[in-house]
Amino acid sequence: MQDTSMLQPPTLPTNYTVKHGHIRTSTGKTVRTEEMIINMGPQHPSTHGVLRLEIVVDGEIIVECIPHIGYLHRCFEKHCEHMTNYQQVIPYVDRMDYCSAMTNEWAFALAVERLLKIEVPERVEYIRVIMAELQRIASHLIAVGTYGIDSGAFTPFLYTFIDREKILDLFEMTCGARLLYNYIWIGGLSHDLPPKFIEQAKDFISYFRPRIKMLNDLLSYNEIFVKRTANVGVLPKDVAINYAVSGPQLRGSGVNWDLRRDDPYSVYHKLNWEPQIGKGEMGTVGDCWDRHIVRMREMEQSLNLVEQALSTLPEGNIQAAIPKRIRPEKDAEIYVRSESSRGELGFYIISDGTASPYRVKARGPAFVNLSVLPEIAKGAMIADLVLIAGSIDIVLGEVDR
Amino acid sequence: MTPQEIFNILKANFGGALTEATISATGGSSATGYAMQVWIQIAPDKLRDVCLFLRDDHVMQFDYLSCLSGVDYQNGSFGVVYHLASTVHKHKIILKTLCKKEDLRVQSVSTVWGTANWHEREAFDLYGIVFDGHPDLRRILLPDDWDGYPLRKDFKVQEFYHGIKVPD
Amino acid sequence: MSAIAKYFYNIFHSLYTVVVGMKITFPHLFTRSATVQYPTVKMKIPERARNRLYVNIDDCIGCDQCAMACPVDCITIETIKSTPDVDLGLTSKNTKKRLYIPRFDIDIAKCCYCGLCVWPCPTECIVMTDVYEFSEFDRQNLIYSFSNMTEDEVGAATARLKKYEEEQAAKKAAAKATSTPPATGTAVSPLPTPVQKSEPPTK
Amino acid sequence: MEFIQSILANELIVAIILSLLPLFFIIIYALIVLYTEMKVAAHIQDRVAYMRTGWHGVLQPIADMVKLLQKEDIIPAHADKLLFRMAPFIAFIGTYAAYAVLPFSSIYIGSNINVGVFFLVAMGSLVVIGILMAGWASNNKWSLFGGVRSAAQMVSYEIPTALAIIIVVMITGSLNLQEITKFQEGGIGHWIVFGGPLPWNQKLILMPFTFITFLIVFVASIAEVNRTPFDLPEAESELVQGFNTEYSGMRFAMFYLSEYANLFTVSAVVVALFLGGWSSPFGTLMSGPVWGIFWFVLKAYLFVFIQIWIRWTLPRLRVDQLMYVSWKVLTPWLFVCLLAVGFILVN
Repeated sequence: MQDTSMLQPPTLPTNYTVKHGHIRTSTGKTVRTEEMIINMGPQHPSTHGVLRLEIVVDGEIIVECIPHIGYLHRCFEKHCEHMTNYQQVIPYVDRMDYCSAMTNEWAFALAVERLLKIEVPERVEYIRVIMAELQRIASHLIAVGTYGIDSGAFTPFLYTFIDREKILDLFEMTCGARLLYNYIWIGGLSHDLPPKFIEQAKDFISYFRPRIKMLNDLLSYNEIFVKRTANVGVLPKDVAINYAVSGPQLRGSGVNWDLRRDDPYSVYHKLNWEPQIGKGEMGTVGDCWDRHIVRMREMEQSLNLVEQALSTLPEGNIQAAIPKRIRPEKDAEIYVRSESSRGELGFYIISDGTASPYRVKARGPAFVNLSVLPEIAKGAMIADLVLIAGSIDIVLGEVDR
Repeated sequence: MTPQEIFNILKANFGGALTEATISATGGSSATGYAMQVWIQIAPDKLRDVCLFLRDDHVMQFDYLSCLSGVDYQNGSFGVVYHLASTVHKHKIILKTLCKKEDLRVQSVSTVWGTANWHEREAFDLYGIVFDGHPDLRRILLPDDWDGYPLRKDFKVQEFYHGIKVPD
Repeated sequence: MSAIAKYFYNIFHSLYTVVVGMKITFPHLFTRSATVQYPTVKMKIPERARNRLYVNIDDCIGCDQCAMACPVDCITIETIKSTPDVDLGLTSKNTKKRLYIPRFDIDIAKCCYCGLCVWPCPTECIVMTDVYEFSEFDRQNLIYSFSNMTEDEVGAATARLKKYEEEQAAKKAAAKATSTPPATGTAVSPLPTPVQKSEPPTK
Repeated sequence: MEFIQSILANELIVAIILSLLPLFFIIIYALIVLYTEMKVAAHIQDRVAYMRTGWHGVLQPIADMVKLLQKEDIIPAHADKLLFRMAPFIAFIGTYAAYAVLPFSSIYIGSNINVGVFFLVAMGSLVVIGILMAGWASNNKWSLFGGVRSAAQMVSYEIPTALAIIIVVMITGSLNLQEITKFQEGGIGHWIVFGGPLPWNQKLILMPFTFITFLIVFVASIAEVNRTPFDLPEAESELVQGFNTEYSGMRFAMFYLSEYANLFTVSAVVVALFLGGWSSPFGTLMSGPVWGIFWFVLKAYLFVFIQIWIRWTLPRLRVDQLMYVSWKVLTPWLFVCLLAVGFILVN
């Protein structure tokens, strides 16, 4: 007899007792009902990675949802402490949020540059803005594409990936890699822009603008999609701030908070752009539709940013400020936050005077955004839970680090 | 509001709880972002009242706990560092608490900020710092029956986990 | 809008958006496909592509810079000092070569293709080619060894080095009357806690 | 079918041949639709489907069928063995029985019973039982969800189909599908979609109502077949694969076949009722028994194409929205059409 311990239902770690109820059927007989515990994950088509949601379901309505994470934990912070110099941490930071590696690199490089008080040449700042905004578009394209699949429309996913391929070609032309670039180094960049980059980037911008409108018509304003996402998973403003949610999810709830403007870094103050906020056009403010439309409009904003940065790109040597030996002073510590495509990505670095960092704490936006899921998933249906988890746009590499 | 003013207001309200604020003359605030080497150190058992005050006081309104991280200072004491920010006034402050290695007990602030729930579970999981009053303190990243706290500097990886060789 | 008007609006709006959606997907039936039939048609790889590592062993002076720079430590190098009387020849950048390299292995299975090893190499002998099809059936074949010294060459080199060192030791023993070498090295002190008293931490 | 009877005296053999004839049609048709779905889906998404098996992937459906047949069909440990094995065949019976009354052409109809349409609706509900059995028997929470959802969906979409059939029967006056098609003979003007062969003054008033009924039946037929936007029972993104999660190999092939056969049945019903089954759109030109089959299959195939096209464009509805559409939108509108048609026909 095989060991049946594995067969009994998964016990909820918290002291949750399954409730029983009674329903009187039309023939007057009373029928005993019982809630069901279901494991959505870690291997499930729509949990965007190895996330396990243990949900207690009464019929289709979710009574309790407990996320279990840690299936992709690669001890990023322990690795950082064994690196022989700060530059070696950059490839590891890429692998945290593999969908938007450029913004991760920038966050870490920014933190170490502030630790060492290095001033980076103007040209490097502009190229970093171009690269990060292109990466933001590519990351939002993944988010929007997979969100289409979660709601059942398979085709937008492939349209978004065709567009994303064009951005990846731009990246591969510049730094040689398509997903994990190791391009932004501490104090500069690994390669300068190739000659054909500017012209090919301008082609992409003129190609992609009408594509956003097409995607909106196909998916965002489709009545079935609107019916599926409006008034679903409403995240009120104060709960969002209390849970330190950030990025499109926070802006979807109507909070005008964007680190590129509120904790300014690099040359964003020189370019004119406007953070997009959810206004609750199709339902209440802060529902799944708002988060989705904020991502779509942020892609347009990023296009404008890339266009402006390309037109005002100054000249200069991009490897002028790369330090030969990185040795921050003893007991120096700093926490620097920057706006990655999923939200506030912060690095808290403590250095002990040697070349390897003493402690690196990565504050991942997806990890914090996911912690609000149990709060907004109560009372939703299973089909909605899939959409709420999709609208939070989690990448498990960053949640588990 | 600069960290010095915040420290003075806190000193006025909480006196004893605050050990001191190391406002370093040399550190100074870098061009943007958090001032380096400027934090307020708070005794572990007075933490929750100070945090409640920081969040609810209309002058401060620190409603955004940006990051909570555990640190092992390797000389017998552990620290928990809170990076707070205010979405209203757009100012920032760093709080630190220290606790001895023997009794790693810190008051939990998960009732003050919701995000602290998962951050504290992570600090417990990787450092072993116990947060009193945390609704559901259990391991978040590592398997529940993993022994040892990996991010401690003196952590030795266990040889086998359920019979699976753990690579060193 | 009253409930009735909303009801009718819902119906016609959903019909309208369904038709709009279908009007968008229909022309795609006739657009060229964005995919490529892989083995027969290959995508063009840009010249900066970072794929497989290649080491030009003749230029390598065994300085170990790349092994230290590698975040995943997948490069292992062993060197044997050459005795002054032997001339190992010049690298392409005519720097003098002084080390034999019996073993230069890169475990490409562990490599994360970050390109950090290419940057510090003084003679630029380690480069990333654009070959991306190198999968193997056995993981051992993924450990590339670039050294071209045969077994007996290695034996000869070590023997010559040992003989040369004995001569040096004998010469040094003969001149033993000189002073003994000074003690060196200090232990790195662990990081102290932020001090209890309020004076700022020392720089 | 006197023609075949005259060749073979024995009654039993004739019955067997007649019952097997649609099976050959279904298998060939299923391979064609499998190929169309694969190619249409691919080209809508700017990619090309299989290009290696035969010219442009022509042999791929056969390859799929062979793969499914020779794959091992696993039965979950604690599944309800009997129900698990029977479910796919019950579902297939439900769809296959409908072929008995479909009027392929003027001389060929499985069995010319005069309650044809009523029989069709009855057989449609057998599929529900099959899916429910599959959902319950595979002892998997997801497939239980899939099964229960499909029961709710199919039952609530049979009401609009039945109501629409009443309207058509009111116009044509008979339940027999062959009569209904004969009633619509004579060119595109006579099709019921455009008001049927009535005098002009009645026809003009009738046109909007019959067109709305046609639209509603088309929507209800998509729901009947569990295709997007109503593919709740096998919603990939939530229920993994719905009721056929635990099925593999031969049984999965059976479900697959019954889904595609159902796709054709439902479009054929819509064609027979509203677009004049085997009558040619140009009146007498190209009409006749053999041409009849061509027109019938072509029109049904057109609807199958539209359903595939819809599948790769629209997202999926939620369960309660599904119910809302059926009970709050389709059924009330059909009552309106019913009253209107009744009123017009009376005077």
